[in-house]
Amino acid sequence: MPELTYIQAISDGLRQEMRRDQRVFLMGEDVGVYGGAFKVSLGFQEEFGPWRVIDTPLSETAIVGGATGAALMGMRPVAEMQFADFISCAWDHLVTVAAKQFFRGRTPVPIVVRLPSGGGFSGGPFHSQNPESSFAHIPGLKIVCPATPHDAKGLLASAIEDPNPVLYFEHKHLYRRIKGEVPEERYTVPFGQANVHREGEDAVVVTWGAMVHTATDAADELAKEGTEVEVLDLRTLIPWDREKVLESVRRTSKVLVLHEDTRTGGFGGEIAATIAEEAFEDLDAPVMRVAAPDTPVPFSPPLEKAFIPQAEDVLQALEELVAY
Amino acid sequence: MPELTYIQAISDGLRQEMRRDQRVFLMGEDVGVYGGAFKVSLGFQEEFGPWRVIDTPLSETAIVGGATGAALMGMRPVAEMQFADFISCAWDHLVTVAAKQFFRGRTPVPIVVRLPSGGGFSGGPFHSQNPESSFAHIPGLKIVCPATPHDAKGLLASAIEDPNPVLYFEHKHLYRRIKGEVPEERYTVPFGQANVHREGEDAVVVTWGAMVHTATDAADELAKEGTEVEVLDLRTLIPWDREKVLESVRRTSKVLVLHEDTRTGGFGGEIAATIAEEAFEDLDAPVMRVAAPDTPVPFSPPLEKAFIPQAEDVLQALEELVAY
Amino acid sequence: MAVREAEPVGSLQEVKEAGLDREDLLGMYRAMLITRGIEERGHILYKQGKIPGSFYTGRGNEAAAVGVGSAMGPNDVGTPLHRDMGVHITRGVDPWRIFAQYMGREGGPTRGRDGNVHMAMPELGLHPMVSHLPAMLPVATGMALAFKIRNEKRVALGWFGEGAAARGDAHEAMNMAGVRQLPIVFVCDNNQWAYSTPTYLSFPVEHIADRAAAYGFDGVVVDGTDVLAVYREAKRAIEKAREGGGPTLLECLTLRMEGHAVHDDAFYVPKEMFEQWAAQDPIERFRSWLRDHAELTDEEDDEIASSVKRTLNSALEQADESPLPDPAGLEAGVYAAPEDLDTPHHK
Amino acid sequence: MAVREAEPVGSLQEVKEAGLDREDLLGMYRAMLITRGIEERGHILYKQGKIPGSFYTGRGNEAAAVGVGSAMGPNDVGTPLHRDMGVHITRGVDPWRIFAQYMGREGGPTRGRDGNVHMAMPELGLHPMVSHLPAMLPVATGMALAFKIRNEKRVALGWFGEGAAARGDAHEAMNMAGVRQLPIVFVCDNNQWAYSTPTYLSFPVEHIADRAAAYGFDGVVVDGTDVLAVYREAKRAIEKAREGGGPTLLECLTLRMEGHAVHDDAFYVPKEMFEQWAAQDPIERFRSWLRDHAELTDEEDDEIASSVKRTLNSALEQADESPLPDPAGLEAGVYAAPEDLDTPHHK
Ligand SMILES: Cc1ncc(C[n+]2csc(CCOP(=O)(O)OP(=O)(O)O)c2C)c(N)n1
Ligand SMILES: Cc1ncc(C[n+]2csc(CCOP(=O)(O)OP(=O)(O)O)c2C)c(N)n1
Ligand SMILES: [Mg+2]
Ligand SMILES: [Mg+2]
Repeated sequence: MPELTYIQAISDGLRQEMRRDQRVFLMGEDVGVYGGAFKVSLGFQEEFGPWRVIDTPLSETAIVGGATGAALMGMRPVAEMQFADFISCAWDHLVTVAAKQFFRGRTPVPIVVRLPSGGGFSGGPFHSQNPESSFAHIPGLKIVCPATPHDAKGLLASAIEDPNPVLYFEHKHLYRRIKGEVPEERYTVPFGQANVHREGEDAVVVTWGAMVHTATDAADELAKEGTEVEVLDLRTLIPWDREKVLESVRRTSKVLVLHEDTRTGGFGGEIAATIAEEAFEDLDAPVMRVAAPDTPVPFSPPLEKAFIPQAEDVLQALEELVAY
Repeated sequence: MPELTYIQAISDGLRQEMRRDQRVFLMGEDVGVYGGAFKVSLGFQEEFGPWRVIDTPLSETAIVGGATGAALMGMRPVAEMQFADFISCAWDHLVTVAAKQFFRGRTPVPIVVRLPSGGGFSGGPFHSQNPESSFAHIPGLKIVCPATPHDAKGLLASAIEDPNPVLYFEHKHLYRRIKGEVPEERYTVPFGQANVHREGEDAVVVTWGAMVHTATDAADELAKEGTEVEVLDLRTLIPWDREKVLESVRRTSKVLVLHEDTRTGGFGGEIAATIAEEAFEDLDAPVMRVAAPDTPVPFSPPLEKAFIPQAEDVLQALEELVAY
Repeated sequence: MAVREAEPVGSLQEVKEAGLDREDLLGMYRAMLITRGIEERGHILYKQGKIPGSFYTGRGNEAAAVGVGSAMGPNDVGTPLHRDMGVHITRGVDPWRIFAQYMGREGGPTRGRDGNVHMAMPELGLHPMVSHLPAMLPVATGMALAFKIRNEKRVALGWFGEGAAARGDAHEAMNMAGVRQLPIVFVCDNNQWAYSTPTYLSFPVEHIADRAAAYGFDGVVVDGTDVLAVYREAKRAIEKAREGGGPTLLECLTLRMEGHAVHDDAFYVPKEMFEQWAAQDPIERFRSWLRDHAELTDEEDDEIASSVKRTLNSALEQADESPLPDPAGLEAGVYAAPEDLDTPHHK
Repeated sequence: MAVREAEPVGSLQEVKEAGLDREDLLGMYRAMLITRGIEERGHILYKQGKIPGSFYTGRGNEAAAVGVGSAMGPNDVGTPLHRDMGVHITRGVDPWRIFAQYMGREGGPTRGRDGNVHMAMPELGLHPMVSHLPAMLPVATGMALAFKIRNEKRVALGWFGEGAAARGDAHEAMNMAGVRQLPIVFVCDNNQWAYSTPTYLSFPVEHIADRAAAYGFDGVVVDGTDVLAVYREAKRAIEKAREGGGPTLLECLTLRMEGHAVHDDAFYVPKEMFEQWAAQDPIERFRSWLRDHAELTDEEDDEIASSVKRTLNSALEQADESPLPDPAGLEAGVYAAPEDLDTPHHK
């Protein structure tokens, strides 16, 4: 099996879907000639032509609203936001139109919005955000956050296949940092199935996206002291795999919920609250959360480092948790 | 002290602030001649003139963005959304500009956005929402949800005084349904101080907005069986009164978190998670949550009734909780 | 002025050239009567407490809605709004479904999930509006984009009010449609008021259609009380779009003849304005035209009127038999399953 | 065409009539040199790894930025963008603050909270941009609204790119400003590319300024490489706004002479386009003009150049002495306290 970077897996996966299904097309700013800000669609316009790889004006509302309309006409649009941060400009269209259309009118809206998200390279307050929690609160949307090249490709195929609006958060800091084996043939990774990224019995970290790797680094470090921590990668937030999370909690009795986004009102609260409600009797320690502090994402390296949860932060929290 | 309805309290409070401070002005759709969709500003334009009670075009972005600009120039804008639901059209301006401006540039953005929110009268998916949870996740915004006429006036004064962007959620279903004593003179209700709306020692319901009354109805019902439940009204979500919540939880050992908005990713998760983390040892039962199911707000009365938490739902949950 | 102001329609000959025979004309007339009839009855139902929530009508807009709806081709699609009941009727929605919608019954197109005119039947090429105006314009643009990508000779119609034209959605949709020369017609229901807001507080130019120039396409203003002129202009715009000529902004000028919704008595609208526009009531106007040019007789007119009445009576009955929705199905309806995609209109 | 295309500036006489004396002219020249100098040095710093994140320049836009900035009155305000370093310089920002900003130091206007040109000094009447383009236009409109409410003779300037003009924010801001005749000038940096997107894929009309007609105000296109023509047109528009004449859309036509940001080699821009516009480099152009019309000598020019160099050298040094921000203060800076309102510019 070939080793691909996370971004190659996305690119290959998208190309495969577009080859497979004429209805799939890509639209966004600079996705054509330029190949997208991160070059995910490099060469696509040559292969698929300018009407399946559409360079749009700088118009997030028209992009997402337009994708919705095209989907209603039977297409399978994939819309690219140049950075996930800019999805704020299309918030209304996702929340008001796409999320509620099927409930109201029984017409599915099979769109995928690709969202290069996350920090770690001094992108500052507007090029580093992880806005998945805000959307995870909106019934009607599905939220996907792959952590590995394998999942990036398989979840993208599932997202395109899914008859609902799917927000596909691709973490920029994983783009070229993470490599892994990715089958060449098409496959799907189903939504709502968490993945045990690292095994362990002494505690579990529930997380997703880039933090899967941060958690693993911390767990590997802790393993040197003989403590084995499971890292459970949710893969998708909506739907999220309550069963597997609760099973892990019941098994390990100690849980840390970790995310890169800010703490208050983040999706970690939902997970922690669910655990507290459903596995109360099985807990040997309070459900801990590690997340970014409640500030915009700062630009300057020492500030950004303090903002984004680091392996040391997770390690420290795990030590506390295990010692509880 | 005069008895006022909730909406009169808002109206009187706003008028008082505008009389007191020349810098305060109101802008929004139909707020002038018409007095606003709910008549909060009826007669204001006569008193304050068309440049302090400004009828805007149907432009939520320009309203909220404009309020931000005016605030930066030293004004104290109060922007009215015709319904809270329409704030989705200004999401970007609140999240991207207003919320982050002080952090980045050290220039405060003292704006208030008034948001007639909530359901209970067949307003359907677009005139019934409670979008406070989405915003409560955004660092830089403050979130206010008065439940009584007294608090409506006092929190509005605090909101206008506050140097930060404040989202002021006024619950439509309380407008004319709830009456209470409201001092004529100006006063403020500070942010971040929860209010014991009803006393009780056997359990506590943590809630806000219209649900304070639903919880009280349920608690009154339960009192007939000799069980006394405290109803703790948060009043403001950001900041929220962690101390008082934790104190109540420690005292009663049993807690129900209740909100009208949908469950998954709602702010109730944050509260429940915090309790589970900070008061783990004091709990005699899992933290329960009662909230709307994860659907858009349905229009038809039987559906809406099933959607919005009713006193019976709360009662049933409390009985379970108390019996745990 | 950049926009073209369309002439009124005169003779039957002219109309025939536009492709309408007498039956078509009577069909349009009937659609206008049904449209108004539904809304009048809805109003009564509302006052009787049988319609929950709020209630909106398009009184004064019947010609604009029916005129545009009639000009659409069978495979064209659109996103009509709260003043455009006539579009639904013209496209063939059975009136009982609308009453069922009003009353929150299972038989309404949204099965009680949404209310009032927030509905449409996709199998007839119409897609339901959302409250947030004019959010359906970018959606309509996307529909047109799909046709362009697939090289289909279909046209999308996106409706918007002159008030909502102030919102960014209108701009992004029109700009993108202009850049890509998409097969779309933007139909502005300019009824001169946006709730209580007069046009001069909504936009600072004479016509909304003046904006078309900013997007590189044509703007046309038509008297929205003249159903035949609306039809002619809509047809032109639609066929132009179909043939690759790009978008048109078609502004139908009317007056909103009632309050914004039932609760609003429209005190802010000058009385003379109502009087002036009442004198050109679209239905009366079309009736006289039919008498003068198409030999509509009293008997025929009466017969149409009673057939409309019968239709509405039985529609009401049928709607009333439709049950209220069962809350048990609420949560299951949020996400689509793969098989939900297998619909003819969603190809 | 609806918009006015401004003439180039010719003689010193003309310039004097516009209110500029020789010292002003040399000040503008110096500001352009500093602007370019900062960005050139920034580029080097970036390549040396001393600037985190990304790095943007406004090469080619120095005349447009300095021309407009110079035309602003002392109490006017504005929201310049990532190509408008010249505005900051013209308004008096000390260059070391900008280097400190680039490098994420405590001494930058955002104290390391934000990076690159996402900064401004409110005490000089400038307010920091956000990435989301053109979100600062509604904000600038609100500033103008404040002036109108308070009856102050101040003007707000809102900058935007020709690409970002496609977004709804531009529309809502201009429409509201038009409806209320606010004292604002909308300045379009039309540098012909939005990242890799050429103008014909961003908007379907000849000039962005064509849109002004849709909002009931004037549109002007000016050659953005001619600092004096820009100054003259900006001055006119600003004074018109100040006197109650309402908004103007001023489009400054330039070419973005480098990639979108450092990582972009602009392979998609035709080589001839760069060559053509390189021939009218705004700084070279102004230098020749000063030689021809204002007796700029080689000695004087050299002296200015070395003074600019000295300024930049010491600015860099000073910036480098500024510490990195302390994470301990991060969380405290999110919400303002009442006393944060007590600033002169925030009256
Ligand atoms: C984004 C948004 N803001 C506010 C409203 C509330 N609202 C409903 S209709 C209306 C007036 C619309 O005016 P116009 O576009 O002219 O349409 P009309 O109702 O006159 O047909 C308003 C303000 C809304 N529906 N959507
Ligand atoms: C809302 C939004 N979407 C996308 C981007 C990413 N982006 C940054 S600059 C740019 C191009 C802007 O073009 P233009 O407005 O012409 O300004 P220029 O950079 O050419 O000066 C894009 C797409 C953004 N900043 N904001
Ligand atoms: Mg209207
Ligand atoms: Mg540009």
